[in-house]
Amino acid sequence: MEFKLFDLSIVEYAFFVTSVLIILIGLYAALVKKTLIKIVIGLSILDAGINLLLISIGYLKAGTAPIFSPALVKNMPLTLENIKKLSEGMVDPVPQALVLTAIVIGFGVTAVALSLVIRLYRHHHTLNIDEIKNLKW
Amino acid sequence: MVGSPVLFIAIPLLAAFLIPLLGFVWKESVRILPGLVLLYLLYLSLTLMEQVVHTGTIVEVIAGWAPPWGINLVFSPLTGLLTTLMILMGFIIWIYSYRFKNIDFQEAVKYFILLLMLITGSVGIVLTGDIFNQFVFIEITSISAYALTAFYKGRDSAEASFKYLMIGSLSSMFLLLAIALIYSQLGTLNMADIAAKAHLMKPEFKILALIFFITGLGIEAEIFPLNGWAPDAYAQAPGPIGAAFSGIVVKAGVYAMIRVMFTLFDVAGTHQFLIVIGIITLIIAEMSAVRQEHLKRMLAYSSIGQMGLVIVAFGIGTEEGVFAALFLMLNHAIIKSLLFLSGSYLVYHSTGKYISEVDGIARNLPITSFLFALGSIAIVGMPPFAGFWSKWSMLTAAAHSNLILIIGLVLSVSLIELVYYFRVLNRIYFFPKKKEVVVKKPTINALLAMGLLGLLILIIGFYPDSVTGYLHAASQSLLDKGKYIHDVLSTGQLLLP
Amino acid sequence: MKKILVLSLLAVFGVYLAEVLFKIDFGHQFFLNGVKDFYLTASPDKLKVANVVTSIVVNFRGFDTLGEVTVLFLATTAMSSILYKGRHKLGERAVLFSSSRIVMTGSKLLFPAIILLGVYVFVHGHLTPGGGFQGGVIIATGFLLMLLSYQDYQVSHVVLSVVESLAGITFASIGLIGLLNGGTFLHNFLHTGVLNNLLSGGVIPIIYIAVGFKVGAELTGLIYTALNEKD
Amino acid sequence: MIYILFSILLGGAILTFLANKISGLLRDTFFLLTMLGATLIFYTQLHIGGLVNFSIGSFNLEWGVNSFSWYFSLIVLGLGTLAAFYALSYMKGKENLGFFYFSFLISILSMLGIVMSHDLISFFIFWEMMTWSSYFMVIYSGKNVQKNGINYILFSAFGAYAMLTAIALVYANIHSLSIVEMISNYGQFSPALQTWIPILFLMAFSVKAAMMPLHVWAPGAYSDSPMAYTSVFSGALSKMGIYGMILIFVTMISHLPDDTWFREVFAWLGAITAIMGTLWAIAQDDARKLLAYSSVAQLGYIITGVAIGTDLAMLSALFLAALHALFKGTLFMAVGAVERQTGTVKFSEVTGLIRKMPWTFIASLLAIIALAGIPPLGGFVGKWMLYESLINSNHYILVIAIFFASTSAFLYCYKFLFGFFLGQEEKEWAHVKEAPALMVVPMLLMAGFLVILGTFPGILLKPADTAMQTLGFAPTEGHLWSMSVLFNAWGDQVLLRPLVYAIAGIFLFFLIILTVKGWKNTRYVTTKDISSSGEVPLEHENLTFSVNFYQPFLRAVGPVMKHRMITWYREFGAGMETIFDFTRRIYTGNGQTYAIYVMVFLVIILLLQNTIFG
Repeated sequence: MEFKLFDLSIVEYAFFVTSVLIILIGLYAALVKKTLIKIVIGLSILDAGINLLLISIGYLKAGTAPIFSPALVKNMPLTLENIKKLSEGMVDPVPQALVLTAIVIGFGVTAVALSLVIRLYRHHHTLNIDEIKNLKW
Repeated sequence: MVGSPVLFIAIPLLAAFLIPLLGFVWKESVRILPGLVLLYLLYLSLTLMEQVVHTGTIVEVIAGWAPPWGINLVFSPLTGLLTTLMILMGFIIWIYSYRFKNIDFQEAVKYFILLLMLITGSVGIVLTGDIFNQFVFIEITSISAYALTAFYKGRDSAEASFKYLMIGSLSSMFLLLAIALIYSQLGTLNMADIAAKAHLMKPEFKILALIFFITGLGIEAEIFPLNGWAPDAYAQAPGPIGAAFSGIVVKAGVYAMIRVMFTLFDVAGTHQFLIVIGIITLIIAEMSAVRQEHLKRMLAYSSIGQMGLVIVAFGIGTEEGVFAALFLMLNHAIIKSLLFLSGSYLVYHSTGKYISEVDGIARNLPITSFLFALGSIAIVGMPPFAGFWSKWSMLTAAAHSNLILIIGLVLSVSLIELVYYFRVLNRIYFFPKKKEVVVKKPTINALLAMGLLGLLILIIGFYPDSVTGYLHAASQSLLDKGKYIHDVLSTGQLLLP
Repeated sequence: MKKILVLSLLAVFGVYLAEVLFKIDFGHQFFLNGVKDFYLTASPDKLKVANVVTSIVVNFRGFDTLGEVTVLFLATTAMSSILYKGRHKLGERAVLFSSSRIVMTGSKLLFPAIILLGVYVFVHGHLTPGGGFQGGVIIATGFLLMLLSYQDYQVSHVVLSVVESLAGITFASIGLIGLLNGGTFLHNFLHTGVLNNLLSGGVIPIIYIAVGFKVGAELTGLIYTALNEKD
Repeated sequence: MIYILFSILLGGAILTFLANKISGLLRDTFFLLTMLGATLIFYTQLHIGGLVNFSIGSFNLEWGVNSFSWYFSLIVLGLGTLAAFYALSYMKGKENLGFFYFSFLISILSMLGIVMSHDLISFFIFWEMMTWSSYFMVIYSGKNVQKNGINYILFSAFGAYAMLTAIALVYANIHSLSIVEMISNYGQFSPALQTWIPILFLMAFSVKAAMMPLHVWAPGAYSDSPMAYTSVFSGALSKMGIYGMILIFVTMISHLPDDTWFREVFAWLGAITAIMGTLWAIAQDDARKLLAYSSVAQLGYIITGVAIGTDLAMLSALFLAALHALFKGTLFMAVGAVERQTGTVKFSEVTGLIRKMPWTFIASLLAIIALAGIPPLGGFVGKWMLYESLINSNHYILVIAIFFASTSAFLYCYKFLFGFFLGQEEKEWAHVKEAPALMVVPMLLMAGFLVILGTFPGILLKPADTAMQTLGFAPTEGHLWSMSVLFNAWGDQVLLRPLVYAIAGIFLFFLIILTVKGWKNTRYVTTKDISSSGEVPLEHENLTFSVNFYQPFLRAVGPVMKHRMITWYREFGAGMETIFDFTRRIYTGNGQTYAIYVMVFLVIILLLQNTIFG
């Protein structure tokens, strides 16, 4: 039985809207907040938004996970046709793989960013980005 | 299989993982191993380059899945040329930093790992034929670059690095967005495949993806409003790393941007856009350099300006223009590296790296000063040094396309360049030396590295034919989009387990 | 002023991005002849790997993963390089408050279970959801738990870096063996076995286990470096 | 042979540079041998019309000699050799001699290269080599480096880049770099190119020829380089500009449909250069500066002659070019001698050297006479030809201007002679001796040659005429070669003999009076010890007659001299730098601002996407 809460098409795009909003929130934090930590948090939020966007691009309505688990393939000889048939109901695995990579990279960048923040605090005794501008012009 | 392009990535990675282990056994190996790796890769790239120019592009498939399913590396005359250049510069920078500053063992491990990865990442950006893989390599390069920028323990280096990281994160955001947009339309990530199917994309997707790519890669390529991080990072990074930035990393950024604009999409107006953005970058950077008080910062601005020039040359879009652009990239890599390497010895004693503190230093550092002078003269395009030929090819390319305005602009910018380089030179050679200054003599290996670069400048200057053949092949291979697509997509049947 | 500027910039950016995204037919197949169809068939058919994401991550796009592992490796190197202060050892850990006995005992109890879970996740990476990264992260959380509850909990840097390096070397060497064996880097040179068996998929589980070790060691190292940082 | 010539010079330069590390004598020997060897080979072995070519960087380079380039090589090598002898003595005991000799030889090499290049690339390369080798000389002394050095290199580079643009345009249109092909294809260029290519080339050449308004570098550069080189710098190197100008005017401008305005503009620029140069020379207290400005002025005449471009004008330009090399070479050498012997070159400090340095005086006197264009020396012949050519081509106002300039030149000529050599002797300079023979002999040789030229200008006019024939001029009448001022055979138009006799008589008369008057020893009063009207001058006030020498005259021409080109350039430069300084404030140093720039960039492109990628 199919259950429809709203018939508004915008809801279909809730993932996209949400991910764009998360990206914007992250960007806002990175561009406006004064504290270095908050900027780094903003960048992390940004990453999360993009990952969500990537995942939702790979989404398939009523799709299953792209895993040929024993439960799925039982009683079915693994011929090419069967595999094709099964795979039609699966969500796109590529964005998931990409997101996995993107998350790790985002994590690495965040780690480096935080260690830089530690260094900056060690030297400047402040986390306000407006006060950390020795290098200019 | 004697030489496979994948070795350019695999061997340095293996070496990078090995370095910490080897360090437990023999400490010196930490410094030696990267050099051996780079030397081998240099040999490999030279042989492969020779092969590629004569027999055509090598497409290396990873994990046995033919494109577009697997990731592939493309060693075409263009990518091969850039790879060779990067490995060569990397090797020279390794020679220079072999006994770099007598850093202790723990630091040396990190330094050499990061340096090796900086080079490998850049080579990967150039070689790969897959946009997401390119993104990964961009991140490898960026993270090494952040760490190396902050390598000195002063407070300013951390600041520079943080700025770089902020802008770099934005860059990776835009790249991922662009990749997401492309994937949502075409379901593929292979560059050749995208190029072949680009006409299937809805135009608004195509243009938005292109804009995101321009912004993201423009940050790496240092085009004007996106390059705020660059002068800080160049100036605060250790000297050899500044050289690596201008000789290796930017080149990879520009390559990626040009590849996207020339090969991936066929959007009208990209050439004009490149010209305009290049001109703005060029002018603003050169203007900022004139009144600069810090030597390395001045070199950084000059470097940005030169990249603007390269982008203008690409924007001309003819084969001559691309040839000029590649020639400029080659010369800029060599010359600017020499300037960074020698310049960092000239201001070694100055805490602020001020230009005003190099007065009369030629008496103490004759060879370094001479090499710096050679570099300065070469970079403003005085014959018969290397810079002249690239500037000349740029001018003829512009003249052929009737872009007289560009000629005038390029030359007037060269005048500005001349002013600030000669101001420094005059100070080095003809100002009375300040007495209390204790200069640092360059080590033997630093001299060797700088001497090699100087020699390259002279060789290219007096015998430009030594490189023009490769450059012509490279420029043809960049412009021949159909051949690129065909080369990649026709690679082999499925190689299966 | 700056806020208004930024907000308007973000508004334009958001509108343009959203406008284009809305043209994607959400939740449907919106492209033909994408690479995913090939992956979905080839993974169970040729590689005998049930988890398609794993086969993409480790084999089809294994090169990305090699890069990704390198990124992590670089992040740890970068972090310790940035925070490195000199020849002396890392400083004492900053302790805000000591943990209660309950927490300490509980952590001790949980720790082996967490590690085991992590190992399970990366060993079964090619069969079930999860894999090297996830498993590695789980292992690192185990160490994080111990580090948080015991102030004097020490992790050997040497061991970490040896594990890290060995795992990385394994990954790269398997790739190179593939190059020598089958002509391409990361070539799957082992028997692929039967779908959904633990020992299936050729080199894929081996690589994923190496990745698991590497990620676990690296994340632990990162946490440890950060925890030991003080002014 | 050209190879040998060039390799001798290049190898000699390097050997000299290296020998400097070993011993001074070896260095000097190498230097002299190189110069002499080059000169010898040039005169004995080089054949007019010989061509050599080879290729580099996919360009075909061609070198060769024709009569036109032979004429200029003559100037370069003749002056160069004499200056080389002079330099040995003048430079003795100074620092960085290897560097000096190296640059000297390289600049000789590059000048020869310029005139012998038959293709644009090697022309340009030699041109640049000439620029930087002379730049080394300008900054050699280490004084005013940041000002004069930058000025010189900036203007030179401006010129060089203009030339490079022109060469690129030519190459893009005809796919060849041969000068001959450029000239023969010139008619097929589009009209815009037909105007722009010569303009760009002329920009380059007028920088080196120190023409208004691109002369700003010249006074500083000439006066700051070592005098041994300045004689070559002003005498030969500036002639390279003239060489190029002649080439462009003859081969390009004369083919333009509307070349008159071109010629008028350049002739007038030359005349204005001459007038302003002269006025500024008069105002100088520093002898080097005086000569520097005078060089600018003299080059102005030559440019006017080139621009007018009739047979006679061209001939006079070529003749004056060689002559200027001779007398300006002599004068700079004389200043060098004075500088070396007394340590200063200020008129207000040095006086009465006539008895201390008689040979220098005689050489300067002869050179000055030639410079001022007084018969019977060579200068007169050149000037006369110029006047006549101007009158013949109906440029009456120009004649007046040139005449004004050349009569005003008497003022500084006199100042030069009087300031240094005449006037009262000072105790301060009692110890001064004549300069060493190595310095005096080259001066005297050149001065003697000037005298000979006055009588037999045909010696120079004949090669000049051959050179012009190479450029396509008709041969001038044959009797030119026997022409002599003394024997009154000039064109049968003006009776010169009485004029010459009259001038010679006046000259002799004054010479006798001066000698007789100077014979008697008069009471010695120092020139710096004057008290007037009860006002006692302070000790540091210099009251030599040379202070404010021509004050009334300068006051009269003051309004003209109020506007100096260099102030405009300087203000322009300062303005630019302020703008640049303002621009770099874009890089505020705040990482967040940079991030906002990124977003601004993105949003701008997003908003303009239809325009950009339409």
